[in-house]
Amino acid sequence: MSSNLRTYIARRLILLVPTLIGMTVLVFAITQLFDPIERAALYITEPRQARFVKEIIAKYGLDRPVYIQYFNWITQVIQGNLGWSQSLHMKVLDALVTRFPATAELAIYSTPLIILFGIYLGKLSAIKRNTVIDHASRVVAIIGWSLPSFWLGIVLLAIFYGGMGVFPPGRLSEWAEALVRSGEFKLYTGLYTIDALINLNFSVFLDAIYHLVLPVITLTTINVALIMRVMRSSMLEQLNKMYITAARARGLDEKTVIDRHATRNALIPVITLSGLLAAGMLSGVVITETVFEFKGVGYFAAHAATQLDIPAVLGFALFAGILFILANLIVDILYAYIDPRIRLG
Amino acid sequence: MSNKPLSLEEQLKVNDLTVRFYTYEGIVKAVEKASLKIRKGETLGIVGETGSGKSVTALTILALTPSPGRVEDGNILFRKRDSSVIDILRMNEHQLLQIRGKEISMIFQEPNAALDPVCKVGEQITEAILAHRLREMVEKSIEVIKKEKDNEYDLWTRLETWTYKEMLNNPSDVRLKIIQKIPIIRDITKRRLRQVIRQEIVELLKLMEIPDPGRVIDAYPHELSGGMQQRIVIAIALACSPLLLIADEPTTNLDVTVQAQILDLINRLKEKFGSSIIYITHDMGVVAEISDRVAVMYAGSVVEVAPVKELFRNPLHPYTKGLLESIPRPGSPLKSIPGTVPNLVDPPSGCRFHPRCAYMMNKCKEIMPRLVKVSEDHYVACLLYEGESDD
Amino acid sequence: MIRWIKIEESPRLKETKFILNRIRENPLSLVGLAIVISFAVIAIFAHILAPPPPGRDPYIIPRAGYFPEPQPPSPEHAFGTTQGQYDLYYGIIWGTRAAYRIGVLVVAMSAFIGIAVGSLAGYYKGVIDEVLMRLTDIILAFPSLILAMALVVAFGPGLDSITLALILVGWPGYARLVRGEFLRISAEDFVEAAKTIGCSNLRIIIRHILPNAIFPLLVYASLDIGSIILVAAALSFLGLGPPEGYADWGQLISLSRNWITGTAANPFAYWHVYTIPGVFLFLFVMGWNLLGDALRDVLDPMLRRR
Amino acid sequence: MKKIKAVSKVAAILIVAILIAAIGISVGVYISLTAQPTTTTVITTIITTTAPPTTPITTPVRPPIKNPDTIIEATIGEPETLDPAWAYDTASGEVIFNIYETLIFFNREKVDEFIPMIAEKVPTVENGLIKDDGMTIIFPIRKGIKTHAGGEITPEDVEYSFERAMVQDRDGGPVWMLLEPLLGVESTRDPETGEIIVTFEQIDRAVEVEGNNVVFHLARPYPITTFFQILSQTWASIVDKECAIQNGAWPGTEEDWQDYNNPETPELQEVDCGSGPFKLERWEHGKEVSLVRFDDYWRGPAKIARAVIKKVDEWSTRKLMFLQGDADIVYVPRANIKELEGAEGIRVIKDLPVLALDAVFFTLSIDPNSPYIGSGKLDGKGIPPDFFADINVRKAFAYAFDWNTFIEQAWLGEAKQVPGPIPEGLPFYNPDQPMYKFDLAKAEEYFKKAYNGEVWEKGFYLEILYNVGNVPRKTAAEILKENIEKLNPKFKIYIRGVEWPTYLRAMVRGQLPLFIIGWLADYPDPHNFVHPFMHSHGAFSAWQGYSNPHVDELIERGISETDPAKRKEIYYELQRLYYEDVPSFALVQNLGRHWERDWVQGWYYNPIHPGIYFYDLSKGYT
Repeated sequence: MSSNLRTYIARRLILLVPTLIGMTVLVFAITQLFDPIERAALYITEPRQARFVKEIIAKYGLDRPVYIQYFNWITQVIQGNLGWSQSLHMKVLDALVTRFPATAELAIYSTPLIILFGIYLGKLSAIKRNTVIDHASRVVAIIGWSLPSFWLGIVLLAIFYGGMGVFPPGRLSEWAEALVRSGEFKLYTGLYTIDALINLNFSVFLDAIYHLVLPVITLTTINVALIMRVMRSSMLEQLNKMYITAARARGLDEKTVIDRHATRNALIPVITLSGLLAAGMLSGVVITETVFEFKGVGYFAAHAATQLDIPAVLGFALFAGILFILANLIVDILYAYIDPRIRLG
Repeated sequence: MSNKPLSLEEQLKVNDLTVRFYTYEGIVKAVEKASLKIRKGETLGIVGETGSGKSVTALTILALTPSPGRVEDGNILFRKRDSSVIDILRMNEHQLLQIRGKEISMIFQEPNAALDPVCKVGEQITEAILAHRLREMVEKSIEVIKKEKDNEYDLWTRLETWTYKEMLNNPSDVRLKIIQKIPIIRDITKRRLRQVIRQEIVELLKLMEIPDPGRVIDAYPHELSGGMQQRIVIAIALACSPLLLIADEPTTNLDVTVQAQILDLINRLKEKFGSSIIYITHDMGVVAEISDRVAVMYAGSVVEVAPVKELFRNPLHPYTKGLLESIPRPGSPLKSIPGTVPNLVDPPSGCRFHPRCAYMMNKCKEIMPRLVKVSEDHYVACLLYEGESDD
Repeated sequence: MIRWIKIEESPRLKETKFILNRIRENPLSLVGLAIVISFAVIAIFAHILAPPPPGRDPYIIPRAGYFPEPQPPSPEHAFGTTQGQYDLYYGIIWGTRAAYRIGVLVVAMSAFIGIAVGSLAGYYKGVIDEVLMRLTDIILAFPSLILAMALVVAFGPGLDSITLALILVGWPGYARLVRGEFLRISAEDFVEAAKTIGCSNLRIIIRHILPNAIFPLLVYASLDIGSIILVAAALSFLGLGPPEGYADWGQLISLSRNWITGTAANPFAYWHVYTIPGVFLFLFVMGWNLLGDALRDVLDPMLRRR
Repeated sequence: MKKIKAVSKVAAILIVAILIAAIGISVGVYISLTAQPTTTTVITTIITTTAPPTTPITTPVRPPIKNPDTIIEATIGEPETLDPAWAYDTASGEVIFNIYETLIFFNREKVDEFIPMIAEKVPTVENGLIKDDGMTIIFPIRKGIKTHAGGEITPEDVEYSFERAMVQDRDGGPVWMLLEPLLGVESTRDPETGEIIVTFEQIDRAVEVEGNNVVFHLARPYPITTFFQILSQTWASIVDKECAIQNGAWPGTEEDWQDYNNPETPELQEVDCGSGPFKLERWEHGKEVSLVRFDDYWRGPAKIARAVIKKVDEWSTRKLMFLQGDADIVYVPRANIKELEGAEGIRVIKDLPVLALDAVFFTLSIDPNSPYIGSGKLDGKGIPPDFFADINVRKAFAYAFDWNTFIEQAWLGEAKQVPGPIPEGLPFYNPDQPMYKFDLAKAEEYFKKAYNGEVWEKGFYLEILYNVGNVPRKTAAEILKENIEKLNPKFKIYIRGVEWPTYLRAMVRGQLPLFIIGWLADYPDPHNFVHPFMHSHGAFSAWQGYSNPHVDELIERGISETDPAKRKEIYYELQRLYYEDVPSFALVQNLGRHWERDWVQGWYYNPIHPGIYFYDLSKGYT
């Protein structure tokens, strides 16, 4: 890597620290709005435990001033201990690590689809501007974008799983879960599809895909419009540029002009957006994970937020922050790679 | 609609070309019955204020009229290399591909905007060569392999020669298509072809007097200076030695010193390639220096055509007179043509110059003047003059 | 013969006429406009369409008994009833008004904060820009739905806390957009010119830069309304919405979630409970998105003159 | 740039291929589906080699059993921990009582009859194992019980299990039930200061090993059945000492035992040191707990190979899994019962008395700056903090509640009104104790008497809160509001739904004018209801600010009285006082339902079981 690229990356990573601190301060500020008893409610799941409220507050220091709580939390984090998630009854770090594969699997299969469909539809409707195809593809994309994700998910589930008994929720069917649990099936990445391929067990692989179909369809329909709109306007912009006329003047046929010149230039803004889309996937999957029983990081964070499981939400904030900065960094590097005019550093 | 045939020594003839733009504000009559003709090896200067339809005419010659423009009337006769005459406006897309870049090519006003920012300069020149001179290049590659006696039986070379033969004999062979799809193999089978083309480009860039062509080939457009970029654009245009070169104000954006070099370069290339040139500009000085004959355009139509000396010495059309007088001369007061360029949505009736014309007569408002021959090779479209209409 | 001299229209009037014409031209935007207007009419005449029972908060849906099982559409309940016998028709009509209230309120407030922050950052650049942008980065870095949930739980579930949460989560988007526009416009010459004449900074921002930044803001806002309503509905779905029986589409859908699978005999027995609010929510959001998309096409400087 | 193009092209082909394969498979499944009506595991039988043989279908057109060797329970709860001394929630209880075992256990459906487990015999006065009138209880330990960690259960393990529980005694944990009889205290720490107030000798002396027996020395007289009920539940599970110590639990020695008192997080959080019929296979947090059969269990291996408890919060997903046969036992919310009517292949067992009691509690001294009492004065726009101190107001509210509509609409007829505070099914329940009936005339009479007529004349405004998601409690509040507002237009009540954290804060701070909440039995003994409902330090009565010295004295006597006849007298008196004094009035004891696929055999109901006891279950058609 060229030297200025390395300095650029270093500078961006240093930027990570203030953002992360900022995010955790934000979360702690929110905790300030809660009464210690409300935070103790997290530890009391049944009314018969309710009478121990005072002792629990004292034990977990829920009523200590916020800056002391923040200081304790930071010292813990530096030693790599993200604290205990009471909503999941396990270490926050373990929770994030064990839950991330589910979200990753959803993201890995839906993001490329979203980008590919988005680019294809965007290019198509730009080339055939103001024709029936243009309007049709835009309408399809906008429909996808306006559908409430939870409603779409549940209806899909009702039709396919309820009506026809296909595409059940969850990540694997029972027999596959048993196989995975039984230990013969070695888990490398936690992503069932990839692990199945490594273990050369195709029935588990097909079963995992079988469970992924509906959630991926839900996620894709919702996000395609985003990419499509940007691709369409960027494509239109390029088609009106002088170098396209020059390319045609050189005797290149329409297809080459479109594919080799217009599309390459039009992809630049799309790359930036897809980077942000991948980072934004975290809050996007919460609903899909809830409806389809995909116990991923989004579901865990949403659950923790509603139960005021502060250490969990803080752990999640760090995770989301790092992901956001990395996504932006990758997008910038991709940007510089594609568009030679931009020099990093 | 006068479609007089093309005489032998004429390269291109534009007859009564009419182009309309259908925009929200109404129908813009950009080009109204414009007529031009260029002889072989001649440089025709087209002069006129901005908005007089110069660029639209130029682009229409390449059938690249920008949207939402549409050609309403007229035809463009062109004598191809095999001296057959065609009407460009009646060509279908496939036939046009054989002409653009090969028979007629174009240079643009902003060199920076005319080059794809994300493609290396070498790639953009290669495209032009591959589009038209593929056969020639493949044959050259085969020679190169023949010369390299020693690795006659190396597997890759045999594959490469096979590909070249296929390219020549039946390019639509299925196996060929598959090989081109596989990323790595596709490059290996064309190593020598790439070398040959690179060599060809280096020669071409040397012709354009570009120092250190090796570096320039692998550079990106934004890494070069304005003058250098324009030379690349010219190189692309002349890659397949076209019969007609259209230059749309190539030097306007360059500073004066570079402008002179480019003009000088274009002249020398004209001799070497023997192509005829249409040089569009609004700078009378440049026209005087480079063109053999000059056509003056105003508000979408050609108002006067004459050899350059004749035009400067004896301008007939009032607008041409105005133009020549408005060239600033040290010591004499500045003069300019009253009024502004007409709005082409509903242009003035009859002769479009009449609102600004000092010799305006009543009939100027009714009749649209046609080009008439006033003297040898001197035509003017003005009701002041009589003469039989040529073409 | 004197030709009619056309009155030279003021550029702004010409501009709006141009926009209206382009909207009329593009069929999609007409559909979007029609949907948005019809919903506005429903919202305004909610009192007439579904008269609320006297002396009660109109947003609480009247209910006919406590039976959990939803009843299909019947003469007295045009759209049928939900779980707990809330009248669906009444809920939908007043839900429109609730949707407009959230949508407009959140967009207006977040736009206001966004413009303030964005213009400061974009105009004064330097340290202010760096600090403000880091702040927006922090909020943008946090997945918006999770942050909104934490805020709603903090303020206690209900429409007002959802509105407040969405404003706090929404404004960074506007701030970043406005900052970008300000950087672009303040580089133009006419801003320099205004400075040389001695206009005060405030005047420059409000009279010169802001009007030029309005169009992209307008486009972003019209597209934002749709997603705000969706996030609000999602929050109700996750159980953080207004109390049961409140006239809000998200709440109605989350009420229907248990009945989507119908009875064993007929899987679509309770179709009305989730289809009707779902369709209304979808149409409302679609209307705004269509309008936004068309507006973007019309107002996008690159494409307008074609 | 070319690379980007190539990469995205290759990626596109790959993804599209996978997608087509998936759709192809699902289409294939769909076609094959039409051949066999319900099962979706067709895909599995085609491809997996390990497909278990489907049992021969004896009766006509019965759907083949899915996952025949696994019982899957889809429910909403999630265990908090698997550490027996820490777990107090029913979800953890369900897992623990399947993988750990206790000295003695309930005999099938009975709550007051016990069978010996790790102990060889159930001690009785007759067999000489209960000495000096109930203060010393001896348990002979059964030999040859193997543990999951590979060891064997010894008397030292039993002693260690109880001592470890008492040493740990975390805040909000269940160990107070062992401390009361064994050490005579409620907690090992002083509630105010938090210092430890017991000595190690006390803990050590309470449970002693003598040869092959383990002897319990009680610190105070304690009814023997109640003590046995406590010993039969998860907090009295027997832990394998070596396995526990190896996993970081208290080493069992005296020095620095205080360090192991009240730890932040459970020591045996995910460890299985039990000897029960099932071993812990895997606990995927927030998703499922899977247990696998323990083959050399001393009573013989269980009938099914694996039991999985899945957490499926979304009711419609849970229901679909149940109807498709992917779940064998499922938790069905009361409101959705009708949806399952007419579905084939499922079986429901109704009218299961739940040992829990919901009641409406009045806060006698409300926190003055509570936001839910309007103006805070008796001026028609609020209520004074001591509004409910006047017994007439409490009686008026009691008479204004319409039990029949509540049972009909909220519980669909499956609930019974009880006088309270002791639910039916517990010993010393007084079936003919008079109870309040819906009587608007009486309610009006008492309202007129309240604050000698001021309440009736000026009217009042108050807010009733309920925790969102609990539909029955919301309906109860609405019924109360409707009837009271019918009596006098000046009476205004507003109902507000809040999240559980807010509800808890308001209740603990005494800000709620009245709160509707339920108590689930720790152990099936009247003391476990009378204490929280009426005792001045009781769980709920403390927040109400209700204290009646006579009642406190009666409750103390009730628990230390060993003679059942005398206890009966005391508890009848307490139930009468509850009726007269109306600190709160009981709503209903609801009757639970159990839903299972019809191929599940061997289930029985015991009200005190925290969940499904998988050892007795099997799968197959009879």
